[in-house]
Amino acid sequence: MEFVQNFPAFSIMLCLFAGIVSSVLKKNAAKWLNTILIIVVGAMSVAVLYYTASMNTVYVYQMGRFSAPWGNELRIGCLEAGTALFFCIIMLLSLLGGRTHLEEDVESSRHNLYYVLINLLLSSLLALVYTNDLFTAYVFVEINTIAACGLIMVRQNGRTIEAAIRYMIMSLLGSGMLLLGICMLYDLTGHLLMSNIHEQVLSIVAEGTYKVPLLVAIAIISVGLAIKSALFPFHAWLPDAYGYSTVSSAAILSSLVSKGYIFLLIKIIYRVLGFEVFHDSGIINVFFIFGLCGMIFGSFSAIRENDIKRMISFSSVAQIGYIYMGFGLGTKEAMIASIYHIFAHAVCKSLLFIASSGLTDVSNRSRHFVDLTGAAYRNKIAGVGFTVGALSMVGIPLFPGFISKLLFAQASILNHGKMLPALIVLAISTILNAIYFLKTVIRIYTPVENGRNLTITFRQQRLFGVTLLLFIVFSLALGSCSQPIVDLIRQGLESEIISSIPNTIHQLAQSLMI
Amino acid sequence: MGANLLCNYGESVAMLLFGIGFGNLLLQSNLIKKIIGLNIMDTAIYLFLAEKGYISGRVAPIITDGVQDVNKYINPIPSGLVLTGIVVSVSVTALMLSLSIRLYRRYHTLNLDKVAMILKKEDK
Amino acid sequence: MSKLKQTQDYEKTASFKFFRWISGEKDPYIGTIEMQEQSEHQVEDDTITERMWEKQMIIDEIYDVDHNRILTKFHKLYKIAAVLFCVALTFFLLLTVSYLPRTGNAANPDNNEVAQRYIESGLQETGAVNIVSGMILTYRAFDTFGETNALFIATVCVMILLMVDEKTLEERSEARLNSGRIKDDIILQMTAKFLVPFILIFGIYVILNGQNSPGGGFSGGAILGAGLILYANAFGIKPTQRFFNEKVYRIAKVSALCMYGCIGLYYYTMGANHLADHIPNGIPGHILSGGIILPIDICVGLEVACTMYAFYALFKRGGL
Amino acid sequence: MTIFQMILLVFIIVCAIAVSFSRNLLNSVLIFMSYSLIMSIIWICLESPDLAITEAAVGAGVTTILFITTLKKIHAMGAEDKKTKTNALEVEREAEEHE
Amino acid sequence: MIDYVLPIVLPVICGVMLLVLGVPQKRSNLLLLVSVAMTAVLGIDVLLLTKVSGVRLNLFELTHNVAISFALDRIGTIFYVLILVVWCLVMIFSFEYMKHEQNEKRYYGFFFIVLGVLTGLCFAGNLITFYAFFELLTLTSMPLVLHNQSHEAVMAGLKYLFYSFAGAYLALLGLYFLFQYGNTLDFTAGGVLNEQMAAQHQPLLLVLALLMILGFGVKAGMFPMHAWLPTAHPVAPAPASAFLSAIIVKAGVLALIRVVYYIFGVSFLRGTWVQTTWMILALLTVFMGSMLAYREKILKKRLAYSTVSQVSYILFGLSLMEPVAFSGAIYHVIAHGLIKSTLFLCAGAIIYQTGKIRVEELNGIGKQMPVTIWCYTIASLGLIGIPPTSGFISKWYLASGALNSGNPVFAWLGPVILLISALLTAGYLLPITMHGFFPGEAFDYKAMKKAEPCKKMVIPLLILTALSVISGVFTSPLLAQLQMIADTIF
Repeated sequence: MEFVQNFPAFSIMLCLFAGIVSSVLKKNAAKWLNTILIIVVGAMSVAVLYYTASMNTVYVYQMGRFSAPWGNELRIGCLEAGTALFFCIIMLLSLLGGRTHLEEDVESSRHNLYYVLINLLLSSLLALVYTNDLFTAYVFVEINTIAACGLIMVRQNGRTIEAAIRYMIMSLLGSGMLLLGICMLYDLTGHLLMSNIHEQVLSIVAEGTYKVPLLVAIAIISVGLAIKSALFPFHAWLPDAYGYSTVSSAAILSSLVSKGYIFLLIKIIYRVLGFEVFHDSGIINVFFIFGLCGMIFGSFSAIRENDIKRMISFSSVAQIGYIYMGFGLGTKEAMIASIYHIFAHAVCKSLLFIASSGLTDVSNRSRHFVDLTGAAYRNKIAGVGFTVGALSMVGIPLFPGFISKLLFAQASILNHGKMLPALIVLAISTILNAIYFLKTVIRIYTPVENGRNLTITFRQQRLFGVTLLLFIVFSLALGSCSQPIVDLIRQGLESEIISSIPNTIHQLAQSLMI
Repeated sequence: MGANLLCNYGESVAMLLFGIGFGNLLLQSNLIKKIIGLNIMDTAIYLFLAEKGYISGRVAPIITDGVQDVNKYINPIPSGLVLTGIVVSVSVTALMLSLSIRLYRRYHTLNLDKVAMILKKEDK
Repeated sequence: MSKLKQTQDYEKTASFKFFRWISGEKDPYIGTIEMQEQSEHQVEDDTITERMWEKQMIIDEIYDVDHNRILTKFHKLYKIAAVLFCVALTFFLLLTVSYLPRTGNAANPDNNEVAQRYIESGLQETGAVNIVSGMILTYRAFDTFGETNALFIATVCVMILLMVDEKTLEERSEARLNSGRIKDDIILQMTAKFLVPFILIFGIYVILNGQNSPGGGFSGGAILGAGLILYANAFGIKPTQRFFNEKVYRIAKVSALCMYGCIGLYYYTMGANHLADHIPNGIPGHILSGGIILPIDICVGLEVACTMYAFYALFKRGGL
Repeated sequence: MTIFQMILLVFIIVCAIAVSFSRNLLNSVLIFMSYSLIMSIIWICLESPDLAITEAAVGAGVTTILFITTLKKIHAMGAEDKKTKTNALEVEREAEEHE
Repeated sequence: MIDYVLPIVLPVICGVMLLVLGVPQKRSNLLLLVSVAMTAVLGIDVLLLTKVSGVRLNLFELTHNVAISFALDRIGTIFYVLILVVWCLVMIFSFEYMKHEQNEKRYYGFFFIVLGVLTGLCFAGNLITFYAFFELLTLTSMPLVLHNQSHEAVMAGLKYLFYSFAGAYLALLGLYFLFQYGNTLDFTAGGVLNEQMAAQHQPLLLVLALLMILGFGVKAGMFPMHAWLPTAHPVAPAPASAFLSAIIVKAGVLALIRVVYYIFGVSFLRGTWVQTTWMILALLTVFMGSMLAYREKILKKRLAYSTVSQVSYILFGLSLMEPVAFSGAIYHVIAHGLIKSTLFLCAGAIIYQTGKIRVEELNGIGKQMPVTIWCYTIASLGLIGIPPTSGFISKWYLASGALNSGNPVFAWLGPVILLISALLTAGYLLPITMHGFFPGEAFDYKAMKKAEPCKKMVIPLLILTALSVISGVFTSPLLAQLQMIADTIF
């Protein structure tokens, strides 16, 4: 048992500690504590990633004295570690980028509470990524939901309160269904750990007993997580929640929170049910259809929008549709494409949100297109950032969006039944993206004569500018040399599949051996 | 329809309650009623779990006079899960209630449709 | 003029449109996603006149259906869809139940080696007579810690929403005093004076006996909190603040949570790395038994009591 | 025993439906309180006393207190939808001093 | 490495510098800056062009088997030289012309960037790289279209964007499939299709071929999706529209050559319904474009329509899939590039000097600016196809290629339509000359004053005209090159 293997548990506990302590700290202390925490957790994730990727292992970390079927467990592979690292990076950048807005939107007596929320959110995300136990997953899903609600309503005006309430209602429906599904699975299998449930599920399927309950349980869990991650018909809460909350909250919500649920869904698909069982249930087609509808519908309503932030939020609906479309294709390639798209979309969307905040700053806080005219000249770095994000969303080569579309297309060609609709909708939604994003880009680069609005140079907002530059570099790196990342994802998924027919004793022995 | 619908009357009741709570959460226009519906939904799930843990003719899992026999006690796991769940649901309830207080202070109504209309007007 | 009419019909014909498209005069953008001029975006301000205006508006316009026919139609549709969805959901769930294993049957899949181990060797491994609290605090300790944090983060959110800073709090209570809205309900106070000590003692008992008898940190903490709430409700905030103000609250909560976290971290790492831990299990059935269960129960009880009271106080007057 | 349980279950469904259809918010909150109490009794019947205690303390106790405090805050202790102008003004003032 | 990357990167760097640097106070300083950059770029490009070797360079991998790679072959060289010549002449012209337009700096900057992107387009060694630069070309040439940000200019730019992206995504759809059906995506003469898979899925592949032809044909203004061209070209400033319809439209032609001759291969497509459809569309476009140009009254718009028809000459030549016609098509690329830029620059000179944009206003213009109108006349003679101009040679080859392609219908239908369209071309180009030089009695010579543009505008015109004539007289070296290319791909 090497010391590195403790790091996932340490990082989760550290985040919780930091959250608890921040509740009594002063504003700046909480800020610094949070920054240091995220950096430390990122470093730990790097170490774990290096360890797992170099030794190409997947190990199980038991939280406590008692081994697999009796106690809680974490399960760490290179995919989990990589995702954790990615989450840390995005969260750090989003916080840095939105800091000036945070000063204005949140009154100073509540700043430390904001950072409490952030820390606990990070811990819950890490737990969702690492855990090997369904009920732990449920508890941390609840923490995640409450923290997200707090992030929405921390900027307190009527709209955010209303948005937070809508968000809470929808996601409580979702978690209720998730909990019910978990209970059914427990009743059928008698276990709560993913690996053991998987064994039992395989035997149940083999015996053919409990067909209906298993199907309904799968359906309920999937629908619950789909509601929480704003799949198309359940996206009503999304535009307000993302559009009116403070910038870093919007960036974190759109790029991390929903992605955490989606990652949990991937874990459930692979580790709990097993990919074949999930594939044989009809849910996959439902995902496919709703994903396609989401891709089209989100883009259309984004075209209608006149408010830049709401436009970006609606494009999130479309992008989440892409991800679920990838699930629906039901091949491993498509799953890889979906995971890559999770990363790509996270980077670009947070970049877009932060850049758009920079643009609205220089057009006296109005988010309507007409007032944004020529904003890119008044705040150059924000204009460049927005353009990069937009081009990536449109799918111009050398940007991450293009790679993910390419992967989706290659994956969909392998599936002959769903090839045609997938490709056609892909093309249509890409053109729609092009329409509304490039329209915005043209609008912000259209000069205006009257210089009534203030202009912001790089010197006035160093932090903001540096953050945007980091974002741009990050997305370019993700888009231009995506090969290692795709390989990492493939390796991680294969380890999931291999170890998805485990026996606990063997795992215990392995974890002892290491 | 399977055979066990009437034997599992407890679970059936739990599911009915779940449906009722779900309906309240979706349909009630008043926020307080929505929150009550949410609570009903959660308790329904807990009832389901507790029914699942129950084994007829056995007693609560508190070891009395040192007998440690499986055939004496019921399954302790569901009780533990429900214990965890109740606390989570009470915290969520408190959060929703405070949100509704704030909403009322701002818009003087707890009816989300009316709030939506007010927001429409604000946009105009 | 007839000629004019002809041109108008001609512009409607397909051939005209086709020719416009051929000669490239048809523009797919005109009128579709053209960037129209919008009205200025108005910043919302929370003045009282604004509020009154809204209030008036609700009373006047929202209630009459004619102004927003589409919205109401949409709502009808939504309600129908929701009802159908709920009915379908309930039906499917009942269907599932009808296929589930029988209740109370000892041969069900969920009565497996896990439950067996908990019951048969739980006492030796955890030192807890009450298997349930033994299970949630040792076997599944991580869940429980997460759940405590859920409670904590809920408190934080409620604080963000309802906390008002000290100064306004003070002057508001002054105003309360002057306006004579001070609590003096003799019956309530006598009852409370009689009842509160028992409630508190019972709560403490439940907490301390968590490992031996039903109850434990959560229920005991809730009972303590209920006692505090009753006291505050009867005698008003001021007397309560003599022994339970914000300072005490912060110290108690943070220390309890940190304590819990430290115990948990120690327990996880020791267990995961297969090192021996040094917390004795004690004699089953005694107060001082159950290894880490008793301290954790105390921490949890403290935290829950603080949280419950904090909820009440924040709801009541926006501050502890 | 089972007869008793069945009666309780029927009663609990009745409570749930009554909560959904009662006009007055205070009534529905009180009905919900009784609902939780019945739920705790059912859990005693199901041989899980921990749940019974916790539900009685948390569900029936604290949650109900919170509900009622909220109702006081939103002036819904009376009938729901008839708030007079004066009441409204008072609301304004209170809201002002809260902000 | 360096000889491929530098010509692409250097203009882009110059353009970006121009965009981000502060504008100098005096206009002459800006011009000095631009001209220095221009000479540097041209010098380095020519230098590297002499020593460039045909070897393939794989820059880096996007994902597995998707690489950014460059390789310069003869076709690319021909296009590249044409681009360089027209680019620098148009640049010189715009020094004077842009005086009466706003924010020149942005204009010059994007002009440089477009040159870089076009260079990449010519150097691209596989379809992915080509597609990347194709998209970038659309994005970077759009600012030239919506240069003066009037409402109609913006709408025209959006229209251009919409059509180009729609076409590019049609092509992308085909590209997705080619990952499966092609051995590789590197351009190799004669096609890269995997034989037995191609044999199995021939119908699908034919549909794909049609999709890609349509998609890339959008840039070349082919019939179903040509509508952006007459909208977008006139609204741009005259030098920009000259460059647009002389060069950027040719990017679509290059794309079609790459797809048809280097990806699918002649042997796969010849004689299929795809070829027939393509021919029909091309001929339709030829005829329709000249008709529309004939009834158009605004000069620049008339020229844009004529671009639609003339580029479809090239497409028709390519669609015959026959060596002689192929040489004719490439020859017409060069001829039309030179001539059409001349014509647009003349229109620009007229607008700059007199501000007249409609044809009927141009009465007696020849007396005012004789040199310009002479250039215009010679160029239009070339476009009509009067010997000894380059247009004559290209059309001759096109017609003869059509005749000895064994196709029963198009062997005679093609030349006929080409002839009719040539007459129409004469009909819509020459009246300006005639009325310009012989305004008739009603015209009063008193009011008329000399309005010859200054040297910076005249010299590029003269050079371009001379080039169009010369390339019509000394044809043998170029034809030899074309012969070699044809040998490789047929």
